[in-house]
Amino acid sequence: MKFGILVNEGPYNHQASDTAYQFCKAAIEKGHEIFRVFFYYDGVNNATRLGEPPSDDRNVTKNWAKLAEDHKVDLVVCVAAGLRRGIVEGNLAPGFRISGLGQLIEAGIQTDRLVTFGD
Amino acid sequence: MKFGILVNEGPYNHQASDTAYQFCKAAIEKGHEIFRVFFYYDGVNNATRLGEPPSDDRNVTKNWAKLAEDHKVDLVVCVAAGLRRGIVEGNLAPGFRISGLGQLIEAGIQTDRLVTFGD
Amino acid sequence: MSTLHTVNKSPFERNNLEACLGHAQPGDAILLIEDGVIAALAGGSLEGKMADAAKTFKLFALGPDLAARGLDPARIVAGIKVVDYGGFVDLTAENKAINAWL
Amino acid sequence: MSTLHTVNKSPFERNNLEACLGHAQPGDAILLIEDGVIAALAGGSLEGKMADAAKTFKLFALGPDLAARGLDPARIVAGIKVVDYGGFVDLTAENKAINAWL
Amino acid sequence: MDEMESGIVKKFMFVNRKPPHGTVYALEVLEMVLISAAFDQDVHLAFLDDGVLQIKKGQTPAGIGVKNFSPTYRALEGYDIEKLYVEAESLAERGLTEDDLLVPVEVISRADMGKLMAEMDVVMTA
Amino acid sequence: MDEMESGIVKKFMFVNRKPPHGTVYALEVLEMVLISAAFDQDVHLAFLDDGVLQIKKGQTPAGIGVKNFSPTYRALEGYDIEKLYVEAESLAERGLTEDDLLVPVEVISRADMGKLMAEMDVVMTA
Repeated sequence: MKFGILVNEGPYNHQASDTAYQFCKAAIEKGHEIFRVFFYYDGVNNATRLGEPPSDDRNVTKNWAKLAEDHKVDLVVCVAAGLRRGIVEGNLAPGFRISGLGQLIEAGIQTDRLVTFGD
Repeated sequence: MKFGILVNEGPYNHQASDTAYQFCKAAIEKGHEIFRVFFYYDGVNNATRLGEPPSDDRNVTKNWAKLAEDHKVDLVVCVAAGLRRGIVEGNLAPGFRISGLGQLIEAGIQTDRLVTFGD
Repeated sequence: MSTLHTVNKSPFERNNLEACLGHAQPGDAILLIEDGVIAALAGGSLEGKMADAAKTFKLFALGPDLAARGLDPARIVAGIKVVDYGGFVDLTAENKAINAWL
Repeated sequence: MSTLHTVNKSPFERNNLEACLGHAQPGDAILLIEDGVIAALAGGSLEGKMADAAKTFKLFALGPDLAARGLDPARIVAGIKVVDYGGFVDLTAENKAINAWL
Repeated sequence: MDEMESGIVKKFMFVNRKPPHGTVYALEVLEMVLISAAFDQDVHLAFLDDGVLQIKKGQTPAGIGVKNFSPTYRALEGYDIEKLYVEAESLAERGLTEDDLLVPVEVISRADMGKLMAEMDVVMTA
Repeated sequence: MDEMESGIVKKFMFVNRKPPHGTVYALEVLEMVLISAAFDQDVHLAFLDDGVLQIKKGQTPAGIGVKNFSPTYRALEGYDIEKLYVEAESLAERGLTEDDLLVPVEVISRADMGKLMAEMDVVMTA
C-alpha cells in the first residue's frame, strides 16, 4: 500500500515527528511504500541541519535523513511555511527538499492513505 | 517596575511571542523597565535571522530586534534549547544573544514580576 | 497580596481555565488573553459558569484579542471587564505574582 | 468501509477524544497514541466513559506510548486492545481513511 | 503539472476545530485549501468546535499586530470551493448563530457532520 | 556569578500540568529546575493534572525512540530540591496512588495546592 505522511510539528517540542518516523519505519518493514513525507506548519523545523541535540538523545532530523537515504523516501518541506520560519536552502539538512503545498495535495491524491501527525 | 519575560513558543505558530511583544511595548510606554526577555523551549525559534514572512504580515523576529535596539532590552536565547532546535550563533538575528538558563532564573530573582507567555 | 492568573486557551478546547478556577484564591484577578477570550462569550453553554466565577474573582478580558476574533465587548458575560495591553501591564503590577495557566 | 480515528492528547487536558467520540461512526476504529493513551487508564474518573465507548467502537492503544509513560497494559480499561507501530500501520491499511483528531 | 491531470477525483475534507489567531493553523489550512483548488478535487471544509470562529464576522486583528486573513474565506467561492459545513451544536455552545458568519455555509448537526466525515477519502486536520 | 550571591531568596514554583513524552515541557522544565538549584532559592515543584504522570514509576520510552529522563527526578534530592507537591485529586482522577510515584512527595489537596501557589513570588509554567 502507498502512504502519504503529513508532519505538522517541529522536532523535540512535540512527539508528532517521532511517531511519524516510527510509523514510516514500521510501514516499510511491512513492505508498504512511503510515497512522501510532507512537513508543514512548524513541521518544517524538522529539516534544519543546525540542530545538535544532546548526545544521549535521538537526533530527529538525522533519523529522517537516514530513512530517506535507506529507503528513497521523499522528504518535502513546504516552501511558504519554511520561509516564514527560517527554513531555507541555506540551512536545509541532507535528504530534505523544499517545494510547494501542491506536493501535499498530490500525496493526498496519489496515495492509498494519508496519515497526519500533529499537536 | 522591573519585568522579566519568558517566551515559550516560536513565532507565527503560536500567538505567545506576539502577546509578549505587545506586553513589553505597553510596559515600556508606561515607564516600566523590561530587564530581560528569555526565549526557551520552541521560543528559541523567534531568534532565527533566516525567517521571511509574507510582506503583508508582521515580522516577529524584527519586531523583537527593533524593541531591543530602541529600548536596550536584553533578548536572551537559551543555549541548550537553541542547540537542540538549530538556533546557534550562525543563524542568530541581530539584537539577540545566546546564554544559559541561569539568565532566566536570575530574571526571576532580580525583577519585580516575571510574566510567562506560552501555548 | 493577590495573584494575577492568565488563561490563553479556549475552555472548549482545553482544561486551563478549569484548572485556574480550581486553584485561584477568592479576590484574585483572572485575565483572559489570546484564545482564552472565547470564555467571555455570552449566550453560550459556559455563561453560567463564568457568571459564577465573576462573583469570586476579578475577571478581565484582553480587548485586542476580543477584537481580533470579532467578539463584540457588548456581547460578553456581565462582570468581565475589558482591558488593553496597558491594562494587562497594570494588572501585573497590582498583583504580587503572575500565574500563567498554560 | 470504516474510518481509523487517531487521538494523541489526554482527555483530561483537551477535547480531542470527546470530539472524536462525538463524530466517529459505530464500528469505527479509534487508536490512542502519544498522550492520548492516558485515556486508557483504568480506575480513574474516565473509566466508565471509555468502557461505554468500547461497546460502540473498536478501541486501541499504542503499546510503546503506554510503556513510555509507565502505564501497565494490565491496568487499562477492558476492551482496549494494545498494538505496536506495526499494528498502527495495519489499522491504517484496514480502514478507508484516517481522521487525526488534532 | 502532472498531478493536476491525474483524472483521479477524491473527496477531501479540511477539518477546522481550532480558533483563529491564537495559533497559525487556521491561516495555513486556508493556504492549503487554496492550493487544493488547482487539483480539481471534491473539496469540503468543515468548521466545528472552536473552528467556527475562523469564519466569525468582524475579525479585526490589527490590535494584536497580526494580519487579517478572514476576508480570504469570502474568496473561496471564486475558486469553486463552495462546500462549507458548520456544526450547529458548535455555534450554539458559543452563543453564535449563522448570522455571525462571514460566508454562506450549510449548518448541519453533529450527527450529520459525523456521517459526512465518514464519506471522505482524505481528511486533513491541523 | 553575581546572581548566585545576590542574597535575595524568593519562593519559586515550577508548575507541571502536562504529561511527559508527548511534548518536551516536562524535560525542559526539569533542566530549568536543576539550574535553579545553583541560585539558593526556595524552590517548589508542583505536579497536578496530567503533570502527575511526569513522576510515574516504570517509564520506558525506548520504544518511542526517546530518552528516559525520569530517573533525573530521583536526583533532585541531591540538589537539595525536596519540596515536591502532588495534587491528590489529580492522582485519583487517573486511577493512580502515591505508590505509583518514583520519588517521595507530599500529596496535598487541590484546595491546599491553590493556597500554596498563592504564597509564591515566581511561578514558572510550561
